[in-house]
Amino acid sequence: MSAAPETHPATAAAVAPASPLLEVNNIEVVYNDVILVLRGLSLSVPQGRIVALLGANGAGKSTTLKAISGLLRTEEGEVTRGEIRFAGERIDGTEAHAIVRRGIFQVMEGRRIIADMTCLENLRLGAFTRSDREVKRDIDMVYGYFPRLKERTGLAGYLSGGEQQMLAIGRALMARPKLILMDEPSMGLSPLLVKEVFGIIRKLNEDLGITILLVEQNARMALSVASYGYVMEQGKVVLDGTAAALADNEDVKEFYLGGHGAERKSFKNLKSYKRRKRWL
Amino acid sequence: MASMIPAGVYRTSYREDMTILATRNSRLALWLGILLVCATPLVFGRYELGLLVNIGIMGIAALGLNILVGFTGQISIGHAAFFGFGAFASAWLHERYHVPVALCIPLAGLMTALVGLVFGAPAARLKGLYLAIATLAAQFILEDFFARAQWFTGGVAGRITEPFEILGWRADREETYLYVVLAWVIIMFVGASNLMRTRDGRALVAVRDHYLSAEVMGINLAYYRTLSFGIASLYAGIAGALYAHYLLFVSVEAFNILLSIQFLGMVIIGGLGSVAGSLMGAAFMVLLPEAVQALADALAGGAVDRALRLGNSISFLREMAIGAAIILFLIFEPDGLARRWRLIKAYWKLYPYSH
Amino acid sequence: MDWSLLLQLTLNGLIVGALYGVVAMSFVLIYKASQVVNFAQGEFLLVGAWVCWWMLTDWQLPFWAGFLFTLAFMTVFGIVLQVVVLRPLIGEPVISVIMATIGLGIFFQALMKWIFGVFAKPFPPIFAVDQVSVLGLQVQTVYLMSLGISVLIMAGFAWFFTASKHGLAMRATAFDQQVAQSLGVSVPKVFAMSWAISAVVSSVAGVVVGVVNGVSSALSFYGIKVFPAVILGGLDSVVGAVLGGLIVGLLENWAQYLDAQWLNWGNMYTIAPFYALILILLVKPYGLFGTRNIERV
Amino acid sequence: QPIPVGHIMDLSGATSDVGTPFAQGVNDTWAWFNRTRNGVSGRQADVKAFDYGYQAPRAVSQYQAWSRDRIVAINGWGTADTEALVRFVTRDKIPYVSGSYSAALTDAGGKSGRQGVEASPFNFFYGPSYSDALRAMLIWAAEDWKAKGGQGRPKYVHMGANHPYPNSPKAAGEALAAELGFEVLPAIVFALTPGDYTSQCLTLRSQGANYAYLGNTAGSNISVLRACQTAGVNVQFMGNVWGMDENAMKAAGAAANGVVFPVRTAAVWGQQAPGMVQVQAISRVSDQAGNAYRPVHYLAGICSAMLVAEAMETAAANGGQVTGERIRDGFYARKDWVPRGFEGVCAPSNFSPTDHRGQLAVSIYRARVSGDTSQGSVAELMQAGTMRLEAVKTVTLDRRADWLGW
Amino acid sequence: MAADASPTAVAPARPDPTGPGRHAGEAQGPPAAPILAAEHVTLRFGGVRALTDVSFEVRRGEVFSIIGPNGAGKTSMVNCISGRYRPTEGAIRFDGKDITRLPTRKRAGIGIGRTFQNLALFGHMTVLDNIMVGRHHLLRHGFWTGMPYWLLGAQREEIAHRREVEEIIDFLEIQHVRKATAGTLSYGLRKRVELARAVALKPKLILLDEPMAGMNLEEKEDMARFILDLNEEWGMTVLMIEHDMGVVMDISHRVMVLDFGRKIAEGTPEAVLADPHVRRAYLGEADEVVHDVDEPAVA
Ligand SMILES: Nc1ncnc2c1ncn2[C@@H]1O[C@H](COP(=O)(O)OP(=O)(O)OP(=O)(O)O)[C@@H](O)[C@H]1O
Ligand SMILES: Nc1ncnc2c1ncn2[C@@H]1O[C@H](COP(=O)(O)OP(=O)(O)OP(=O)(O)O)[C@@H](O)[C@H]1O
Ligand SMILES: [Mg+2]
Ligand SMILES: [Mg+2]
Repeated sequence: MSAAPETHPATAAAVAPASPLLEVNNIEVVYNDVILVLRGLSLSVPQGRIVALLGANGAGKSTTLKAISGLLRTEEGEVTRGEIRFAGERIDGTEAHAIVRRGIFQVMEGRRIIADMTCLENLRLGAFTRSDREVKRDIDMVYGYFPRLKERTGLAGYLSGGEQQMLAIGRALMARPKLILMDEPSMGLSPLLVKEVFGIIRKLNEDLGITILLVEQNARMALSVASYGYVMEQGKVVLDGTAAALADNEDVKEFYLGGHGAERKSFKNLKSYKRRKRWL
Repeated sequence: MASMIPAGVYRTSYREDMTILATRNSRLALWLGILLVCATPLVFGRYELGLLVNIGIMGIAALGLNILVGFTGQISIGHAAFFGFGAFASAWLHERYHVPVALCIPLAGLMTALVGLVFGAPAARLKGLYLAIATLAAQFILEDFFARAQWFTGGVAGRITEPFEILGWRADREETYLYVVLAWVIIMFVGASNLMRTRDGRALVAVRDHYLSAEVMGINLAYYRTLSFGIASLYAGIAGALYAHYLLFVSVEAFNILLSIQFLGMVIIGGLGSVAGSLMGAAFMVLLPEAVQALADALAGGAVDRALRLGNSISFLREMAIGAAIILFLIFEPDGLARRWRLIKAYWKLYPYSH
Repeated sequence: MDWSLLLQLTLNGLIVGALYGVVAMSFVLIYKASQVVNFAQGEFLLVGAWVCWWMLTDWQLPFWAGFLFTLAFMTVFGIVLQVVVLRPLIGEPVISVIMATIGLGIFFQALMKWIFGVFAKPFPPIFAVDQVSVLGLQVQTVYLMSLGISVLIMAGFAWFFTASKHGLAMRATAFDQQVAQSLGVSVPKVFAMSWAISAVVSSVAGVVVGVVNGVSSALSFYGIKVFPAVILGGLDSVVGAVLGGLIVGLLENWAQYLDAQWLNWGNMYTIAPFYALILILLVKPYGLFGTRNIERV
Repeated sequence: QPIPVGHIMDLSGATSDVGTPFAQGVNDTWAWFNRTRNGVSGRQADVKAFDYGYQAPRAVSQYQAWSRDRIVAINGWGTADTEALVRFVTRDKIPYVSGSYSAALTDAGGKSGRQGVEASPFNFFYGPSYSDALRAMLIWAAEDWKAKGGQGRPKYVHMGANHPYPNSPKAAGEALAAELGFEVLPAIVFALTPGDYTSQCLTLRSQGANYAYLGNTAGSNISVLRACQTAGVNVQFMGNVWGMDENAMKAAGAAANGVVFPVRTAAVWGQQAPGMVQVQAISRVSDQAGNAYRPVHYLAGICSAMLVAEAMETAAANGGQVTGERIRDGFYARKDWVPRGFEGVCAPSNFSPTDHRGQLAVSIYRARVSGDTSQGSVAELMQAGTMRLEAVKTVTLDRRADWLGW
Repeated sequence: MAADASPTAVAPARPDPTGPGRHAGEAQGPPAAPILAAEHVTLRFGGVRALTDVSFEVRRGEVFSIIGPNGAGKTSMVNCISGRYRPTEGAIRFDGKDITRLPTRKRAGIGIGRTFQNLALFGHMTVLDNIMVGRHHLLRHGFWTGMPYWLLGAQREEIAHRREVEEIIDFLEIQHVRKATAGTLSYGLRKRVELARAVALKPKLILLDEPMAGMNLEEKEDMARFILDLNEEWGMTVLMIEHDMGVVMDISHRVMVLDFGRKIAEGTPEAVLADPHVRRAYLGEADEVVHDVDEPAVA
């Protein structure tokens, strides 16, 4: 399952045989002491790569990310079994803010910007753990990626959905992390921006060498930037492989990419029966 | 909370699915509980009965506050003032218009509800803690009114009230008054449970959880925010009236901000948004000082007392214990007694397979 | 019209109001970091006053030394409180934390009585000249000191919340603890910081009140008394807190004037701020300077 | 077999500053009484002391707890709780000697016909009622005004919180003041808690009042005295029984200098009197070393407790049952009743089934403070003479029927 | 797809008289007045112009989509319709009546329901209660008659509505979470519950703000099916904001494009997509999705 991922042509920058930066071994997550959400999930993210995590609603993708970033505990959730290692050290059980200091930054689902602060203040907060003097330059870098944000001087809460998403990603960049956990970065973005965001993700990875674990519903896009992918279903990894291999998988095509080969099913004429997934 | 309903419960109609108590056992337990309370005068003395009466009265008031705080999400730090208003109103109705006490109680509730609506009016515009502190203003303004409205409250000297009487049956001792309070507790708690499963109850919670989308669902925010004050005051008023005819004397001093804070404590300790929790919270707040006192009495003159030379400071220790108990409670049981109760029930349901 | 009385009352209102402003600021600080209304603020003030009194009488320290010791003590006090009581409550609903502060209030009220007794105790004379005449009004010197301190504190806060990154972190924590954590902010540290600062600031007020009236358990009533001030100014505004304090001070005194000159109702002094509070809130639901909630869907 | 007696006290609540010495006096007295007089006719009094923190509901619930113990009499405390319990003690026939001296409690037969006053046949207290004490001080003030050669009508003002206790003598005081030729100014309200009362003092000054009654308890009175000193107000303050004592003098410092107030006992600590021997013996119950200073409330506590004790003895005399009713009758048994052995300390009381105004003679004292009071204990300050209590005058009021219950 | 592209041809195909839709029949007959019309709507927030002079009409029974770049003013437009915002200028007509100044809460009653871009469920209520809140304006028993539940008919009413709500639940396939607390559901399920809640209002016009966001293909397919069913079988007019061009192309009859608060195009999906301005501003040139759309999709 956690076989060493093969190099994918899409991430040419990360050719070197990568050691796993992040390793999740057989974890179990329970919410409120009763609701078992992850049941023995394992995955590994090699240094310098982009790894995609796909799965249906409620499969536990967000939960996985929160388990890694330590935010789980703010939601009455707990890792009850297994271990999580970052750069060889165990981080399960570490406080969320300490994990950020180690270089893992999560872009949370649903944007979660600080509504009663301005864009600029939000960005500055992204750099909270940094003490170097380059914060200002990085703010300009973010504005470079998302020029729209510069024009919005009011409170972030009044931004449109997409603008808030840009701000959330920009805020992650400000932290200069080693590993970014992205929870559905393309949600609510226009097609143009989706492409841009994925371009940025690729650039972050190539230019800054940031490793990325990407949770995405836009599987087509995700697999186009990732080198390796996992598919989750009900708290377990049910399928994994290189991005290319996944993109070729019949089930993935059927349920995540849509259509076989070049043809796309129309949303208009859906069959009411569903084909059974083979991995279940 | 679907997981709390034991496996093997099947319902065949919506009507069954919508009952307040999900299982036959819990219904049975409730009837048994009521019967037990009815039987207490046979075994308990006036002290214990007095505590029960107090728990019942405070429980009704706390339930009202819970409707406001727990269900509608509006904090009030002025509940004691409405409680007091109910007490004075009932006394006044009886003295001025010779309304029978049995009738005074619901009427006082209604009068208080009206006053609550007036003071709840800012709720239509104010949010969160701003509203909370506006209610604090209501507390002080009403207290001031009590102190100067001679005609209504008897002024600062207070007013003497008559015992409860219906069809020649007088309830002027704990043994008898307990039944009056019990009847009201049942009426008010069943009413609240019903409220929560009908249109207006849901609207109150919706306003709390997401008022913007509640509005889109056709819910009139101002109306419901104000209404919840009205309902809370209705409960406070009835509880206050019951209190007045229990103590047989009402005076402004009893209805100060401390009592308001205690009500808030009952609601939080019982469990926000839990009907049954309100009663548990009231019981906790009424019994806690008594328990600490009992402990102090047990210690007094004993070895610990002599070793630490506690003497008079035992009363400070008692106060500290009350403060500490509240804090510890919140730390270890932040969701309130109601949740603990559910867990215990779940445990027994699954017994012996609980682990 | 008794103009000189009005003038003196106005002046008195400003002076007392500045003191309310100091306590109000310490309220606002905790609110800004955690959205918690601290019902134990009055007890913080009380603890500070007693500690300083103890230093000055039993230890016979000079005022400045006792005062500095008090500030240091209150810092530790705030941090310890946070670690023992508030840290376990992180992530719980705000109202639980508010209730916990009520518990704290009860606890420290009793503890102080236990340690220091129930009698009011006077502070030793502190300033060579303990009152000065300002525009014909005799003013306690210590009030002038508190005026100066409050201006300093206010400026410090204003800078802290807009320019410093820790100030930003505090606001972020108040807005959403989970997000703050995801940004690397240590929520417990932010809380510890805000409780410590708040305890220190309110102890300044405690010492001042103590010097004027003597120390007794009832000083904690100031904790409730500044509520109107905090709300008038807007719960999350430092400047608002100070202005709110001044306004309440003025209102009390003007109400007293009205009462004494014409109404003779007797109670206007205590009750007027609350009427004003409701009226102002009806016009400005977030106080004078409070930020309104963002309502966007 | 011990006789259960209740004691409701405030050691931790809002009035604990005066409640503590009073309760101490009561408790010490009972302990002493049991030890040296061997209780009531050989039966020990089992005193159940309960600190209710000045919260009336707690007093009520405690009262119910005691009913299980069949207590026969109660030493009580505050106005609110005393009045809340009137009906109960009347119903249960339990004599109740409170620390609240509200005149409304004196109308034992309920014959005064005043609104809101009902019969309280089981309520007693040791000392003049709040109203009578104020009346006495007003009479003194009228003389004082003449003696000082004051010009025109003196101005009188009532000050205090809008609460039962400070308000209790307000109407009576203002009525008599008008009768005596005072100009009665609008009352000034200040809360029961300490605070900055400069504005009240400025008002007082601008009104030009000459005599002001301080109706609150010590804590807030201190604030007023200090603020008025700073504001330079020149008024003769008259304190309430509970409004001034040695602890308050220490806390207020020079600001308390000159305040007059009623003292319920015939002597204060440190003065010579036949009964002082017993008082010192009682004091040693809680202070073996014997160097504590006992403020006026402590002595009042002794006398209050002794009234109950002797009434119980009367009830038990000749092998009688110690019941509530018989104890009540014990209060009517003596004329000019001074507890045995407390001559010169406890002032004489007279109770009758219709009139519970035990004392109509009011001793007025003046507080004298010269110098810094912040260092040193009350005992030391009194010893050194930095603080002194000065007897001014004793006014004896007529037992006017129209003042009953008012 | 191309064959049935003409909106008028597609509009409510099979009104199902037995279907639960209340308004199923209304869309038949001669082309009636538009159900919704925005007339020169302008919306400003201080200096920000969220909408500038936007006019459009939604016909009875159609699926109408609004697309446009982020921050173009789509949500603001929906907010104007649902009453959250009041246009600075211009008017909004619904069913022939001017509703520009109608209070938000009254719009549920006249038949406007909506979902939200950022989830707006009642987090602490069960899914069932959430949906029952949707029935609010259809229920009559207030607290007065609700407290004595059994006596004055509140129970009967509750049961009747509960029955209808269960139908909605079955239809949206969320039976398994009926009693779960809404706040603990995963994102996708919450969106579905939100839809159920909006449907429970029995709206004539349902406003959907990015209903497919955060869903995978399979779930989008489900959602598309629900929307189509609502439109065709329950007879609801649908106004939808969506960024997934595949969905927009396939299920909408007409599309309007907003950019910087202005309307830049309106028409059939194909016509709009062909507009070079739209391609540039919204899709970016040479977009793969566009390629997909150009090819006929397999049925
Ligand atoms: N705080 C919580 N308490 C209880 N259960 C939770 C909580 N958060 C998530 N869950 C449950 O855990 C499961 C997985 O949720 P998660 O949010 O991880 O899914 P996801 O894969 O991210 O789905 P989506 O694509 O919809 O975002 C869901 O069934 C959800 O109901
Ligand atoms: N209440 C408000 N106050 C101030 N500005 C606002 C407010 N609401 C919206 N805006 C601004 O109006 C513009 C349009 O916002 P809107 O939410 O309508 O965009 P949108 O088209 O829905 O974008 P997206 O696809 O990203 O959701 C944005 O620039 C936003 O910042
Ligand atoms: Mg997710
Ligand atoms: Mg939008």
